Amino acid sequence: MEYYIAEGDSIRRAGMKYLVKKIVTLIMTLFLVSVLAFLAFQIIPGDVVTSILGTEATPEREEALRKELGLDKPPVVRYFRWAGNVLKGDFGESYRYSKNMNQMMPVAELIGDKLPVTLLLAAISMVLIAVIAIPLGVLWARTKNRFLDVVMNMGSQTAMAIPSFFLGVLVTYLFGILLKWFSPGGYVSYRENFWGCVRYLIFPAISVAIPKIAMTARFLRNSMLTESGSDYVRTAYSKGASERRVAYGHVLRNAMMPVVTFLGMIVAEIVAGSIVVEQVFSLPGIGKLLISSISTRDFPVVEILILYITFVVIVVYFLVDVLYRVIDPRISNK
Amino acid sequence: MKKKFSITLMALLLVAALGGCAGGKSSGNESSTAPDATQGSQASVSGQGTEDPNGNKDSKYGGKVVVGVQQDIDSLDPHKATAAGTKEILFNIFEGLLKVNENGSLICAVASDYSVSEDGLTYTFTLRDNVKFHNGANVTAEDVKYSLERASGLLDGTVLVASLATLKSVDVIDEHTVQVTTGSANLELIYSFTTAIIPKGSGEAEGSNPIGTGPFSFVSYKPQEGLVVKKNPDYWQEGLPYLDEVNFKIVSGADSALLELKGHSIDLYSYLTDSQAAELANDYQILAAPSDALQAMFLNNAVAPFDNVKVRQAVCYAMDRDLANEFVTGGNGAIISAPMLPTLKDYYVDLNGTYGSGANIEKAKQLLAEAGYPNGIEFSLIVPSNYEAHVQTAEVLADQMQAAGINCKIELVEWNTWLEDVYKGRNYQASICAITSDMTPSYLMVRFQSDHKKNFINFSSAEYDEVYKKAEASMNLQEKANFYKQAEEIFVKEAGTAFIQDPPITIALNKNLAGYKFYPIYVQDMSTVYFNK
Amino acid sequence: MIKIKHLSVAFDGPEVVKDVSFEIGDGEILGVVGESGSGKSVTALTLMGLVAETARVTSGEIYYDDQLLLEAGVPRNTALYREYQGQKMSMVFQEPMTSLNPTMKVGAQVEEVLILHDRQGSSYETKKEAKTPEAKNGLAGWHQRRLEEKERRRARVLGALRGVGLRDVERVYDCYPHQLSGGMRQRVMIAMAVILHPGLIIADEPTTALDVTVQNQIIDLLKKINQEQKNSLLFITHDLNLARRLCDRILVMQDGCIVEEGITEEIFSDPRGDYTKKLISAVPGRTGKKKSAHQKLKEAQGKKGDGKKQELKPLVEVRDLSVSYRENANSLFGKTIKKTVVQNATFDLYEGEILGLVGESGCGKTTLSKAILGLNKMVEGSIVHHSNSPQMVFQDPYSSLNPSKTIGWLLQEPLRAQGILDPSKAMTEKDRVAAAYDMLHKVGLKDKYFTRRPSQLSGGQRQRISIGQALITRPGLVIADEPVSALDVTIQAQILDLIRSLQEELKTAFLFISHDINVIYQVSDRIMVMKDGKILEIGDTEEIFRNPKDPYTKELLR
Amino acid sequence: MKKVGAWFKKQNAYFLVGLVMTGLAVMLGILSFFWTPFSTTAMSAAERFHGPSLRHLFGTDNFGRDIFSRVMQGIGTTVIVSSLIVVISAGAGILIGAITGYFGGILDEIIMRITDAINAFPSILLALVVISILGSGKQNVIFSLGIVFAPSYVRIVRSEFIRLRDADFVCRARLMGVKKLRILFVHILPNIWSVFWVSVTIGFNNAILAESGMSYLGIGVQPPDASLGKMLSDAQGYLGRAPWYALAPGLTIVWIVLGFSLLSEGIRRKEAGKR
Repeated sequence: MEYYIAEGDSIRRAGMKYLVKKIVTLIMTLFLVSVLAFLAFQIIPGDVVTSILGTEATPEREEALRKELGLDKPPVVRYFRWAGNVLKGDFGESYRYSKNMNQMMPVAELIGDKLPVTLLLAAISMVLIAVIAIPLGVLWARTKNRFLDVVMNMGSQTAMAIPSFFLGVLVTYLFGILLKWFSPGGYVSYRENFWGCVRYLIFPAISVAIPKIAMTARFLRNSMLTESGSDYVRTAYSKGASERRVAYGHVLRNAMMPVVTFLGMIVAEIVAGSIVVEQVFSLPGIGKLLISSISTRDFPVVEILILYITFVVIVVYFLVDVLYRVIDPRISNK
Repeated sequence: MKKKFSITLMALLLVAALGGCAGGKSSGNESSTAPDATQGSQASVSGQGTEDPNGNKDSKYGGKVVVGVQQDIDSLDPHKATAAGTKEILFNIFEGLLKVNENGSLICAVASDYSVSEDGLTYTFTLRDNVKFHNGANVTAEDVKYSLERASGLLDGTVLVASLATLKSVDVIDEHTVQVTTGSANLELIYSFTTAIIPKGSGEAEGSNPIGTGPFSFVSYKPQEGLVVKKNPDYWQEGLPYLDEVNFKIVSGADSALLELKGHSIDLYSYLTDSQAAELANDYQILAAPSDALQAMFLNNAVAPFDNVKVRQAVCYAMDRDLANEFVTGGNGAIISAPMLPTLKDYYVDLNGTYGSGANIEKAKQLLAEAGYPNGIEFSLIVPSNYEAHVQTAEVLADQMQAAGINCKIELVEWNTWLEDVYKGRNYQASICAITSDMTPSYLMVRFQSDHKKNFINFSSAEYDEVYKKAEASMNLQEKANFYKQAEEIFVKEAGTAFIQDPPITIALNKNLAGYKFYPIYVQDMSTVYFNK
Repeated sequence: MIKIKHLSVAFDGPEVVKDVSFEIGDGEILGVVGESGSGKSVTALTLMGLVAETARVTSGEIYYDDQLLLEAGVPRNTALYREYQGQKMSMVFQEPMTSLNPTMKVGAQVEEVLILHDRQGSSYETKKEAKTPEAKNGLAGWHQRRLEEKERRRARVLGALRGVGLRDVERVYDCYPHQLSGGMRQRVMIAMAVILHPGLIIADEPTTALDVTVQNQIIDLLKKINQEQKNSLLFITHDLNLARRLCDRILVMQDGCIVEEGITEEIFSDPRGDYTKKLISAVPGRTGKKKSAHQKLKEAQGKKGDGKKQELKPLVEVRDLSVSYRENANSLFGKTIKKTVVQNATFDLYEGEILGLVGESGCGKTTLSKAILGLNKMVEGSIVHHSNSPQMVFQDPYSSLNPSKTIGWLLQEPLRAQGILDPSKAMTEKDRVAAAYDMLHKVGLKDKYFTRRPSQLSGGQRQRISIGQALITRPGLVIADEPVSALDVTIQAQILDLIRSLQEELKTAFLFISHDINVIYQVSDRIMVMKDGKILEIGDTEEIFRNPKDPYTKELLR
Repeated sequence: MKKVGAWFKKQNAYFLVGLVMTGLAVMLGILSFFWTPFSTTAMSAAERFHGPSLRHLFGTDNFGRDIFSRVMQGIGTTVIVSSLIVVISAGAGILIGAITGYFGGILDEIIMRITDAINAFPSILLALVVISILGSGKQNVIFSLGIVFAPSYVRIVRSEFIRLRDADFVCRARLMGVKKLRILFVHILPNIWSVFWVSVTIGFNNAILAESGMSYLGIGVQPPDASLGKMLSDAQGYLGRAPWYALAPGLTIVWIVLGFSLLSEGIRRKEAGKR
């Protein structure tokens, strides 16, 4: 009677190896992205000096400003000095935003101030998605009547087909102007009135969440249908279990596994900043900061923002991968 | 993206050597609130008798106002700020020795009086005695000396305000008088003394908040969100300001601004397009006034086909300015044909007749044939994508001028690309945008000299250069005006560029706000605005 | 016990079960034998109430003792069935790998049966316990009672697990299914089925997916349970030998009807239905066939002159071949340790011979075959080939043919590839098509299959094409890795005949790999027995079967 | 005709509805190159901001231009731009995905890192870079979005090739001595069409949404060409007075994207039926 149970510590050690490999790939990608962004800024026409001086640019003034911002050094030197600073933890200062009379706004503080807005938006959107999409998906998987199935299908396809900026405009128009549930543009900073801010963020969160809810519901439904075709469901029925118990006790458990990965990817997408929604609702999040910094050629801010977005996307994917291994006993440590 | 170019601060009236300044307050006429204010006239809302400030609190005092602003502040340092959008706001916090009023004329501010020496080389200012900084300290001659030396570059060698570069020295005569000597006499230098006066050493102190003498004092600034200022209780002009707090809120773009206006979260917003103004007609007061900028289809005189004067003239003839005015600015714009503002009456000569404001297709075709282009011309028309008005004008004119065989392919570019390629690089055929001006004739005309570094249309006419030099040098008002007019005629004859209109600024104002004054140059003066309950 | 009268079931269209009637007595083991598609599983599933909604019971009734469970035309009484399922009757399925919920602990899944039926409290055990003194009432009491109940249930599950022969049951209780071997999982399924002592257990091909040795243990377990609990067993299988060892009575089903019914011995001694005869003969038993294989070898020797084996030239000479693969060691930066799968195998493979290789799954036979073909990198020892490019036939007919191509294209591809490799053998388009048609006929398929796609063919037909594709370039050696184990018995027999006839005609040498000793016996001239990477025995088929030297071979031949 | 009728009856509902919706849109788009009810650029001051009427199906915009004609042209531009985007990104996806998937090793590692980098890179910045190299206009939108979407195809194709590279029939192809390239593109590639087709339709929809997003932010198709995204961003300014100006392009985008997803769902169900 052969008999094998994977020992505990081998899982941990293999896990460590996997972890190190992932960290190395993260560092390499971050490096690659930072070089890519730096090159992009060399190629794009116009730099921060022309952007600041506008039509007032006189050669002497340009020269003075260029030296002041340290832009007169060759690009390679600038890149490595910048990278050195970042590694030392100094993210540098924005070229455009001033903190007070004579100090420019440090990038870390600027992003630190904007980040909670995007994170809050992401959090509310994820709550909306989880709360609405999962029950919807289960209902859709278990429903027997054809009509509801077709309605759900068409509804989800339509929800996914609406461009996010159009959805933003519709939500603002419908809830803001017609129903007056919120005053468009009335963003209240989370520092002063947290709940007021949350109440306002619900509406941009709706326009972020609607297409994602449709996707998650469809994904969960398909996952449940495939799972309910498997053998262990038949075994459960053979034990005299009711349809409800099989659906929630057995099928949902297994169907949720791939859904968790899917939700992970959605988190990465939202936290990376839903640029267009922030534009329509004029939310001072990192998405909007990225767009304005690109157009004002505010290089330090853009670089750190891109690094942040890349970091978040990769870390979230990694966490999802690890989570998948932890919660799904089927996968022994490959 | 910034709407208009930045400008230096200059006044309209060339005051004779010994001019004094007008009294503290001046009254203006009541403005009309109809949406299509008559173009050209100075429209401003203001004027009421002096009111005992701490007398009855009921009528005008108190209240918070949110002003929608399109572009973020580029610097909180008054001497370093370049964007017009920033100066527009800092006007409420800082004041110079002199100050501009809504008619563009100079009035005294931190200085109570000033005099200019015979040779125009020394200026003497006497300080007003009850002027205080926001931190409560009295303004002293030392502060003035420090501010002027910092701005002119005498302090540490870097010139911050270009027009003050010619200053030689700033000396404290006594407690209340400061004397400034300049290297070369220039009638227009007086207007550079509107540069902000800041407490001694505050420019260099680490992390110091902006301190000035203006009607409002700095409270806070959050990038991308807005700048908040509050009432300066001991402002030297009695009775002002009325409002307790003003929040200059940064709005991400024209489209979302409209949504916010409809949601009533903004009280005052300018740069409205004509159609947006029409949208808001019943919720807001809509006021309009000329923006004192010259919108034109700039033609690169150094590049085919516009190196041929006949082709340039053909474009001027073919262009239907009225159509553009009607479609884009709802008829509120002032049609122009020469590089001069109608509001500068002394220097303006109406040359609209030369090419007419409608479309003269036959003349244009004939000129094109003569110029060797019998079946018309094809060129690329570059337009900065962030100026909705210019994009719409381009679409209107592109469609309309096809009749004359003038086909232009519109190319929208990002703002910085426009600055790099068109303004600095000069590699373009034609471009629609606007050059702003201030109240001095020289600002607009100086750039069209052949060798001038801002001559991005490569206009070169020896005759024009010669006449302009004479105009600049002349010290006699009448003579200077005639020379300017001659220069305008030469430019229009040479059809250096096809001017279109002086587009209006249209603003939406909360229904129960009053007292807003239009200024000829970029100023959002909130000190005179009040709530009539 | 169970009475089924004139039962017929249809899946939207033709009837799959046609007018089936039979009874199962108390404590009786009834075997139902038939090939896949004969309706035996559908009958069992209908009895158990698990058949899919799309199925319609067109006629007949099912009685349990004398309680009417199911009647044609009347929708299934789910409440009643739930009462019976798990408690009065239970089922064990074919695929132990997937029949347990992968994300639930094994103990909990068995316990679920108790939880489901305890609430009704109708089962014999819980009534006895209910009489114990009343515990404290109130919330604490309630909680206390729940804990006690849980403990009691856990004990009963552990008892059931021990009952099915599992050791170290505490640990198994907390394991997840994927941590247990196939055999252990089947035992858990059986524990689940018998914990409430149901009157009837239905076992649908419980041992098909298991190895031979484990198969025997499960069969013994089922017999023990039947004797101890005196419940009746409905044993469904396609393997007549198994049915013979276990069942009292046997039903033979074909195409949805019962073609024969009777006591086990009668069926085997004088089968009445001709289909039953065919079934019995298709089973590779030890009798009969033996001589012909021996005979063939003799002939080969005879032709070769002085009758000694040595004159036959060896096609492949393998000298102490060890194959291993690099498994990254568990230590973080430690060197990857080498796991050897095949240890110093030495054998020859002669021209025109079929060498059988038998061993359980995981003994390294597939790795050996791939090593011979050069598909493995980590190889020590020597392999000498004397024939040109050897080919391979795979086990799974579905993945061995490129699903996106037509059969004609598949048969021509080897010729195209050969033409490119060796221009001398290049053939024109017309010749290739002709060769393809010729091979199509050789493997016994009509012309109409030429333009069809693999998805339109049955498993057996696909395996024929796979064999044709391997032989079309006339390779000296073909390695067949379990070519028939995925097919039904009758089709298995046809494929084996095909291989033998093609082998004789084309004189290709075969290395025939299988875990089924009977299949190996039927087809190979010589046999190699392999276990845990070592070759235990090599010899003529006849010799191995008459006196196996190695104890492991004896166990295989039981 | 009878044969076609029979073919129609056999199809499932999704396929039919999807076919009708996309067919109508694509036909309108193609027609716009030859004829539109009104000239797409002719302005008429008299007819500014007219509501939807028989004369102007979708009403007129702020220049008095007929919105229906501009939407037709918009469909044409958007469909062509999006199809070219898909062709570029799918083509790159197949080439890179196949090679990295089948051969693996360091090459695979490097290319995967590059695709990760491109994937995390904000598409707006990438578009700006391409604009400055190529100049503005349609071709830059096509090229930059082509690059932006390539990583998702690479990932799908790569995982399929990894799945199939050790399949039995591939093993056999190697044994036969078939050349590497032939194995890649003749043996393995035809088997990934079903998965690939699904990602192409999703890719097409993403391309449409991204193109309109780009025009919305002002870097994309140049006026007077009408792209649905540009029309939508212009229309936002007139929501109060002329809501139809915003609804027309917005709903058209939804119509096309919905049509395509239904079509792909129909094909997927047909495909599932056959296997």
